[in-house]
Amino acid sequence: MSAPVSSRNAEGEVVLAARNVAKIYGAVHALKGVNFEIRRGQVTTLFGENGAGKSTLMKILSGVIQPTSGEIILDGQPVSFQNSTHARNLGISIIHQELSLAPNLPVRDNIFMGREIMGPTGVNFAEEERQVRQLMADLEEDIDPMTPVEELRLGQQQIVEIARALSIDSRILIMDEPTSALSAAEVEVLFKVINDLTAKGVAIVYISHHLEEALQITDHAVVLRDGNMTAWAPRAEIDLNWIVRNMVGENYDLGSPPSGYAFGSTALSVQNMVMRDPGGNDYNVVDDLSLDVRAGEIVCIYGLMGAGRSELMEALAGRLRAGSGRIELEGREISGLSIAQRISAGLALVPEDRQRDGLVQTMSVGQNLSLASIKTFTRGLFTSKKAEKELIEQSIKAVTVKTAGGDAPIGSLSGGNQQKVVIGKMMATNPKVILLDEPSRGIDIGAKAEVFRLLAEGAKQGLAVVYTTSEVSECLSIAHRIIVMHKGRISAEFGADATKEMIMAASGEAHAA
Amino acid sequence: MSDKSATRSAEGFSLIHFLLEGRAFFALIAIIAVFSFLSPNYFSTSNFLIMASQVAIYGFLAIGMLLVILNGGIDLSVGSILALCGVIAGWLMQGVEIPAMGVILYPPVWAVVVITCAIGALVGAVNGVLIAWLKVPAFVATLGVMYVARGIALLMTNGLTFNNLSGKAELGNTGFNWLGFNRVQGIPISVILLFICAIIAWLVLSRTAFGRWLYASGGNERAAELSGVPVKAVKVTVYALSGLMAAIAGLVLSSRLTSASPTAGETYELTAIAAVVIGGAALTGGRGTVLGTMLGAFVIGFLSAGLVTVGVSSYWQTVFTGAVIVLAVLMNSIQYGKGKRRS
Amino acid sequence: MSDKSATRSAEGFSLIHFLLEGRAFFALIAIIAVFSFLSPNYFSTSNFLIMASQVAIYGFLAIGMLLVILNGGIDLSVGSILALCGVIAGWLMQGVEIPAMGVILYPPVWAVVVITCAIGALVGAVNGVLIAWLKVPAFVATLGVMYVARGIALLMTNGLTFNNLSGKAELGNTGFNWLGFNRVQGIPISVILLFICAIIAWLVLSRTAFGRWLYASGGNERAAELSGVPVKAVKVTVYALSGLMAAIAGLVLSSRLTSASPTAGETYELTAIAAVVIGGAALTGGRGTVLGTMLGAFVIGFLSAGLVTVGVSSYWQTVFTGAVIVLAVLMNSIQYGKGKRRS
Amino acid sequence: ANAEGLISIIVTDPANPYWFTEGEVAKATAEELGYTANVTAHKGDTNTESTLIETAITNKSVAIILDPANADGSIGAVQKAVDAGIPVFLVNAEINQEGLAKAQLVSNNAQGAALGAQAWVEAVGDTGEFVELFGNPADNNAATRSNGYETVLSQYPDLVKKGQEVANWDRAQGYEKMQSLLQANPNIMGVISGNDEMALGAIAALKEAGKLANVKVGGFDGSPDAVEAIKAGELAYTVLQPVAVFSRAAVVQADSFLKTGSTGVETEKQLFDCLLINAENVDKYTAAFTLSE
Ligand SMILES: Nc1ncnc2c1ncn2[C@@H]1O[C@H](COP(=O)(O)OP(=O)(O)OP(=O)(O)O)[C@@H](O)[C@H]1O
Ligand SMILES: Nc1ncnc2c1ncn2[C@@H]1O[C@H](COP(=O)(O)OP(=O)(O)OP(=O)(O)O)[C@@H](O)[C@H]1O
Ligand SMILES: O[C@@H]1[C@H](O)[C@H](O)CO[C@H]1O
Ligand SMILES: [Mg+2]
Ligand SMILES: [Mg+2]
Repeated sequence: MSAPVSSRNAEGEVVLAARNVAKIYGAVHALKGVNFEIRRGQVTTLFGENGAGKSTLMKILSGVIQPTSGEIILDGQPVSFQNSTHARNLGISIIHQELSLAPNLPVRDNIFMGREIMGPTGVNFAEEERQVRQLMADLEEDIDPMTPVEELRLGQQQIVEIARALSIDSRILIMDEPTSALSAAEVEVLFKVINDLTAKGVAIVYISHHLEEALQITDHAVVLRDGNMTAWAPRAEIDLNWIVRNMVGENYDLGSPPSGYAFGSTALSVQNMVMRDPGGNDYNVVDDLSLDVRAGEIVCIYGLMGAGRSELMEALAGRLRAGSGRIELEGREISGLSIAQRISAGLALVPEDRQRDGLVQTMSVGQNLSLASIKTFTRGLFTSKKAEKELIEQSIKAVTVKTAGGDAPIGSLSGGNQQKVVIGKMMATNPKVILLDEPSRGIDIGAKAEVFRLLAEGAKQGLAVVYTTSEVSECLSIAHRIIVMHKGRISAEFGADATKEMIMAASGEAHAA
Repeated sequence: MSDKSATRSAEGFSLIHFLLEGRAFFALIAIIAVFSFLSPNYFSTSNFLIMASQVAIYGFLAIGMLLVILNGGIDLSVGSILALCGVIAGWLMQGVEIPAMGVILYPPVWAVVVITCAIGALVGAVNGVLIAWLKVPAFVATLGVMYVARGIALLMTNGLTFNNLSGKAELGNTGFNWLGFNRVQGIPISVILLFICAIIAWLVLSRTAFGRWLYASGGNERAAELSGVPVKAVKVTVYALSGLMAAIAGLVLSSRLTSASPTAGETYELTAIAAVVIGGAALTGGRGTVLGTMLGAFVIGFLSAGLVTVGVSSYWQTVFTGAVIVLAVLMNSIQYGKGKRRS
Repeated sequence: MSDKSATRSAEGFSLIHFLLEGRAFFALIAIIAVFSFLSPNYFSTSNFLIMASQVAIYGFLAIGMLLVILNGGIDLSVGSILALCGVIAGWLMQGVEIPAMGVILYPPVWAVVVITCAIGALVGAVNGVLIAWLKVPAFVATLGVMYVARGIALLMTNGLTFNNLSGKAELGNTGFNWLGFNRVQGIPISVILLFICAIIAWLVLSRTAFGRWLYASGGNERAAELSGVPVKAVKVTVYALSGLMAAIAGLVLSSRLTSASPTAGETYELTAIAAVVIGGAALTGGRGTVLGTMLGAFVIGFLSAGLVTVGVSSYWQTVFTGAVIVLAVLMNSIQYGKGKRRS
Repeated sequence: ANAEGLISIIVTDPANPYWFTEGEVAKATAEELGYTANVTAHKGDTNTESTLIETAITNKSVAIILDPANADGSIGAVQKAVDAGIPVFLVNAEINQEGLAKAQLVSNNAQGAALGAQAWVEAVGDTGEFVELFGNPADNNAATRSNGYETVLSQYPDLVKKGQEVANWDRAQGYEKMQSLLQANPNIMGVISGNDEMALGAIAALKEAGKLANVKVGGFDGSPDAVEAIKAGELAYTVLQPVAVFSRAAVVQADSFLKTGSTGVETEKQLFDCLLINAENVDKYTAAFTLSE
């Protein structure tokens, strides 16, 4: 992966700025008087821990929400956006962190909804379709404009979000974690597009928890911490350490494989698993795959989008049924067991999409944390409030959730803290094998390090850990073993001493780099 | 080998797909076949036209209901709005006394129709405002309006039925019967009108920005709003249109019976919802077509007419209606079941 | 300065919050106050007990409906199940002829009660299976079962009513009247039974794993499933419980009327849903309490009894009922409206 | 004026002119006699009926005038009022138990049905096919009338009944059922209906099919709309139920009972004969459900 060095000059006039912007939600001060500038033709990256206020600031700058106090200056004039359409008409568009697509509609309709191209007999569908094809070609994606969005996988849906923002032709483009579900190759393409845009004078704000990736295109970096701006610097002055220092106030390290103990016996064994595409297509998403994981061992599964990692994970957890093959947990065949039975047998899954599969939005933080282990605090017929409270407090501490307490609504947490709740929920079941599908998606570097520390500690106690990731650096942290998946098969297997290049070559993305 | 099996399964799939897509259509064919076999009088143009004109009333309501359901809502008030609008038409046809001027006004039929439709749309818009602006869940808002509209209809007539909607030549307000009684080329006006409404609804849904907005806000309201779709206005419009369709149904029904009763249309909302759902629409919003809905309405109408024609007892009619609703939708959910990641 | 205003608004907020949380309670107080003022006969223990026993019927249905709604569903069939169960109880009390043996069996009252409850739960479980396993949307499945159960009830009696549920001493099946007529310490049995059911429901919801599962699958079914919640079994159980509650309501009602009619309970499902929603539950699932639902049922019951007591015309009663439903829920949505991310 | 106390009047559903008149006449009579009166409706639901009875008790009514919802199902409710010491007077429909209500005043449905059937045969003739519209089966009157028709019509072997449909006393249902019946039986000459509302629905369907000239329709009730239809030549006849008469009588008997301890009439069940209205005497129809002599 050759980092495209930014060729842009350091200065550009400020097109959009926030002055002393504060946002208060009830008791939460999401932003405490932030000053922030966006420059013409430049990429401003915004870093910060989960819950630092990045998305909140971006929503304010794009008219989605209104600030509690402070001013927004557009081209030197104070403005007040009534709503996102108003901001869009003034040339500002945004890619939201959480997908905002209508799943029932085709790609074309999602991209042009609310901005129809009108012809003499109603909407000019042909022209819209033509433009979508062009956008997809620019993004080097093979997505048909008429495919319903629900049939796309997550990464492709994110591409649609990006395409929609690009189709608007705005002067200011805000991207709030646009790449959390994209492959490295797709990210490369996106960066090319970003470079084209900045060359045309478009101002871009870019938010990502993939720090190295973001460093490739940044012109200015801004760091937010607890609703305050803590640092600002041009590209020349920043490096990874600078970001991390300002974000979390300390150096970070994703850790190294825990050592000093012997692995136990085989905890999880997968033999010749085959699974057809659950979407009804005619290929195997998991294709004759075998894998053994021993107690205390940490295995990382790396792969591109669509490699079949999620299907493998879901089949292991019991949500999807594999077509054939054996799954053994500590020597016991579990293929026939339900999800609940597998959990009590000691196999737990932290799913990929926390909003859809991880959290119950109507419940509190505590109820979410205790949901998978109700039996442990049930005494006879009834649950014990006291025992539940203990379990919740313990979990909050164990996974370091930043929350007002167990009674806080789950929606009041930032994305990363919500992710920690999902992990905490499954850890509370005392699993022997824990599967984590992209556990670092959308969580900040500090949180990531904590998650990995947690997994490493678990492993030392004899927990078998299997996690997937799309970031090579995360493979090279705590994993004892790295498995690369490609089209449903294991295409390579490495020890902890592998290099980035080896891994990426095996994943089939070498050509893109 | 894998290629071959791919082709085979793709074919098999598409046949099943076709059968499922057209399940309302096949249900209709099955119903027609069974009753034609059971009764010599069922299979005839004249019977189909009569049944079609019976279907029309539910058909109007179902078109309005489809819009509401596509938008992710539900409208329980259509039966009451139907009654209220019929009663208002009846009241206008009887002549409106203006005490201040000491005269009785007899509005011409076109004015009666326009006023009635406007009131239907207005009541519908009240639903819309409650739902879109005041955030009352659709089920509850329209349940409330269902009671209130029914109560007002009863109060307006003091419970009685308005008769004599035919008007009088000397008052210049004849012609109301036209809707319910006349035929063009042998086809009842109400059927033609249903056809026109269906075509318009289809055009609106498939060809206009409004149609896309409606589907989009039914699919993901937040996303639609963030994309600049005026979701609130769309919602209010959708419920107003549903009210309008109920008003049209009310006009046709009272024209047909030449009388307007405040108790008309009770439980018609359930039939309309059933038609929409049998026609393949999802109650969660965003999915459904006008063609499906029309087929759904015809399935229900032809079934119940057939049961009467062959002389099945009214109790069995109830049982069959319930069974058909569940069966039709059962096939429906098999359809949506596939393609989703599900265990 | 900014801190100060924050504190102030927080205080103001909590007062409003309290009023809204207790809105069903306040609505009830307001209703009692108004009608006590308007009629000298309203405010008396005996009237309250009578009204409470009237509320009981809807109360049973509302408890079942609450479970269903918390789980993210809806049950339109409860009115029909009520009628079907009443009729079955009536049929059993009349004696079941066993042609093969040439005898007529008179099951004792306890057996009648058990069989009836079991059948109610079974019909409810059919709903549950259709919804959980066959993926029919709840609205449609229960709509279908509503028709089918009603039809069966009508077929069983041929449209007529079973009377003489009192049984005969010589047949050993007396005692059926006890449910509807007796009192303990002056309190009608039905009210006591409602109270017991409410307590059990409250315990189940707040203190058992099943209760937590129910809320969780109503809030996010996929997440619940991945957390090991047996979502399908929970769903079937929930609908079975709703059927059971409908059976209890049917027993109490037919005991009270000493007769069982197949047309009983029409539109009661709407009243039950209204009670649940007035009581603060969200139709989207996952939110709601037993206490709120009970208050909701009492609001509706005390309102309609009050309107009759002061002699309001039945048309105005309809209007008021609708208005109260919307108003109560309007306050409800104001509550949920706050705290949501909205532009 | 309300020195005499409250009379609670409970009818089925004032949205039908028949019951509307029932309630209004009773109310007017009660007020004329110095009572206050309160009209409510149970809509055919025995539970609602029981609730209304309980409210009447709570309101300390001195008497209850009730159109019972169900011959069997209303017994419990009447019992409740009687237990509370309130005399009950039933109008229009009976309950299947005597000795509970102070009086049961109903039209002589059997006599009325025979009267109607004879008029029907006169209009249609003694040969041909016909169909029947049947009222709400939960109401005894539906079966009584149907049986009455049957008794007369079965004496004419050449009159063939081709179909019978339940239309629940309702006009819109009468319309739809008639349309389907017409399709199944295109050659019918007559329709006999359990009440006027269903008959009027059938007339609309026949009109629409262009068959009204050949098919004779007979009704039952004597409602104002039916009388209009007779005047217009669309309805052959209707059988007037003297609802205005017995509603008034019920209140008068209640008043007598309250003042003297006796209704002044010997029997509990009192049948009021029905009258035929056809083109000849239709001009004597002076007010709703009233035929002047
Ligand atoms: N609608 C809301 N109500 C209450 N609190 C909110 C709301 N929206 C955001 N917050 C809070 O504001 C803070 C900032 O949240 P924000 O989403 O901006 O964080 P972020 O920096 O984007 O984090 P992440 O990296 O996880 O996306 C968090 O503490 C969050 O809990
Ligand atoms: N052989 C294949 N040919 C075409 N598409 C494929 C193939 N294998 C998988 N896919 C697509 O990729 C999807 C599998 O994606 P899955 O989510 O399992 O991948 P993943 O490795 O977990 O990546 P993600 O990070 O997106 O979860 C399938 O549903 C299918 O749409
Ligand atoms: O006798 C009455 C009338 O016929 C009315 O039309 C319907 O209900 C019956 O009880
Ligand atoms: Mg964010
Ligand atoms: Mg995945």
